[in-house]
Amino acid sequence: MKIDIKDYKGSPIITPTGDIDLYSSPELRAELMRLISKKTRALHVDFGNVSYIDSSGIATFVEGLKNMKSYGGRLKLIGLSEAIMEIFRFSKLDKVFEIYGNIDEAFNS
Amino acid sequence: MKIDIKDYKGSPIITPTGDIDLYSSPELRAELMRLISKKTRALHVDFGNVSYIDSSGIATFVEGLKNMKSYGGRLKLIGLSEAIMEIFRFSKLDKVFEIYGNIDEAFNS
Amino acid sequence: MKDSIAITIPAHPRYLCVVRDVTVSMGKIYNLPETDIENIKLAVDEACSNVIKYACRGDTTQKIDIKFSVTKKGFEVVIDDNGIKAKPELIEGRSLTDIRPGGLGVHLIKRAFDVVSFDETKKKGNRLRLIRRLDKKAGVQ
Amino acid sequence: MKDSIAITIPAHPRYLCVVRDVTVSMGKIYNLPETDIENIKLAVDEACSNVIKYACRGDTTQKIDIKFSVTKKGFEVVIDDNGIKAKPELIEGRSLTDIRPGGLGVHLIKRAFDVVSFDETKKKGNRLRLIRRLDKKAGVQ
Ligand SMILES: Nc1ncnc2c1ncn2[C@@H]1O[C@H](COP(=O)(O)OP(=O)(O)O)[C@@H](O)[C@H]1O
Ligand SMILES: Nc1ncnc2c1ncn2[C@@H]1O[C@H](COP(=O)(O)OP(=O)(O)O)[C@@H](O)[C@H]1O
Repeated sequence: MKIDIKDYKGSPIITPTGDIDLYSSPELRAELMRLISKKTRALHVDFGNVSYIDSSGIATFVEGLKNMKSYGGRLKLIGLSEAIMEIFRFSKLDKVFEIYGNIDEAFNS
Repeated sequence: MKIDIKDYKGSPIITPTGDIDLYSSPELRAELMRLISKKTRALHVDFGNVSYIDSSGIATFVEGLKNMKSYGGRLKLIGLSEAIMEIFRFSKLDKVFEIYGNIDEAFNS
Repeated sequence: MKDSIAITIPAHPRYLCVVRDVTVSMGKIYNLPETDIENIKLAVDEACSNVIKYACRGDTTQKIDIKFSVTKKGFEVVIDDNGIKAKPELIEGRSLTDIRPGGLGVHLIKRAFDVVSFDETKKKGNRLRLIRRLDKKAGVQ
Repeated sequence: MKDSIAITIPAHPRYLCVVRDVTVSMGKIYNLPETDIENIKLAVDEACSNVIKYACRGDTTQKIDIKFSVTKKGFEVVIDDNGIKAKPELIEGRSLTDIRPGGLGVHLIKRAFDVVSFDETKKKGNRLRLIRRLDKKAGVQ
């Protein structure tokens, strides 16, 4: 997994590329927590290049969401493939996360 | 591997899809030999969907070429990826086979 | 050994991708439907992740043996370790309505496999047996 | 077992794709350049194909053990079988200018690996050791 972080209209977009698993999720967690510790108001995660996610990756996002909610921040997930969406649905997390089809939808929400 | 055979302007085009290896090359060989036994004048093999070829696949085409040459037939290979072209080059077979970029080039030759 | 393959990896998360690749390869060889393969891949990853986390506790000098086979029973994956013995009665996923990190792996394993059972007769370490029943369509042609 | 993985397959061509996938996974884990990975994948496939053809002679109840490791020497693949002993002095690719089917595999193996040697001390069957030297860029980060 590689992680790219860009600024888009003043908010960070995190773009992980590759597989998010027990090996790579600690690195993703570190990046998320670094941004969250700065009380980032809105954080976008672009799933467009994520080919796979396991429960350690999901746990990372659940933890990030909980932390952001504590100060009123918003974590937005963008462009989940059908296979990944299916895991969120199965885990009943599709109702818990803000999930958008593309970046503009996420920004305008 | 799957093998598709279509007729194009009166000549057969064989389109294998997937990996050509010791497991799949016997099936490819059977199809080639079936067409060659009918003394097919020109046989086209479209490599566009071939992701991998090993020496058993190469041997299959060398055998096909030898058989076709015996009656003046032509075996034309089309659309080889750079990785596959590289194996033909290494094997000094790029000079032995008729290799074309696309189907029209092959037909007009 | 007929129709079965075995792989041994260090108990290190770095090698989980190899296990996933082998799982997918085996699923394809046995013509499982694509969504089943995806679910099984995730489940095997989750089971091996748990071995790394709970049985081996981060000791990456330990190893994990994974055996894949196709029998009349179905697509079977057996995962062996020499780590700390699990207490199967304590292994439980969280309630899916209780939103917190963790506790999903067990659910994902049970979604993919019809049988999920620890071999209680194994003396040292753990042997987890996972079986997915196959319908007639699957299997080597 | 550190930084090494092992896989056992039946001596059947159907499982060569699994060996290729594992080879690629290991190459990626150890950051080999992409063309090196492609060449190594092909070479390991060729070596296992030869075991199936010449050592096991189509007896698919036999098995092949393949061990991948990364040491100071480089990226090493060791292939073990219990089949008919090879006579290394008789293993020779055809001249590349002599166009005929066959005889390419040995060339493709030697192209990818710096060391290609049979372990003559093995009593039954064969052990082929393949080593590709790595430059400093590769290896686990
Ligand atoms: N192989 C195992 N050995 C011991 N305990 C385990 C094992 N697998 C799971 N568990 C226990 O079951 C719980 C639920 O596992 P799981 O659903 O995978 O979630 P997580 O690992 O994220 O907590 C774990 O927290 C752990 O206590
Ligand atoms: N593992 C092996 N055991 C015995 N003989 C072998 C083995 N590998 C290769 N050979 C011999 O070396 C020759 C060249 O092998 P190779 O270049 O792979 O071409 P091919 O298998 O297409 O003939 C083979 O024809 C065979 O006689």
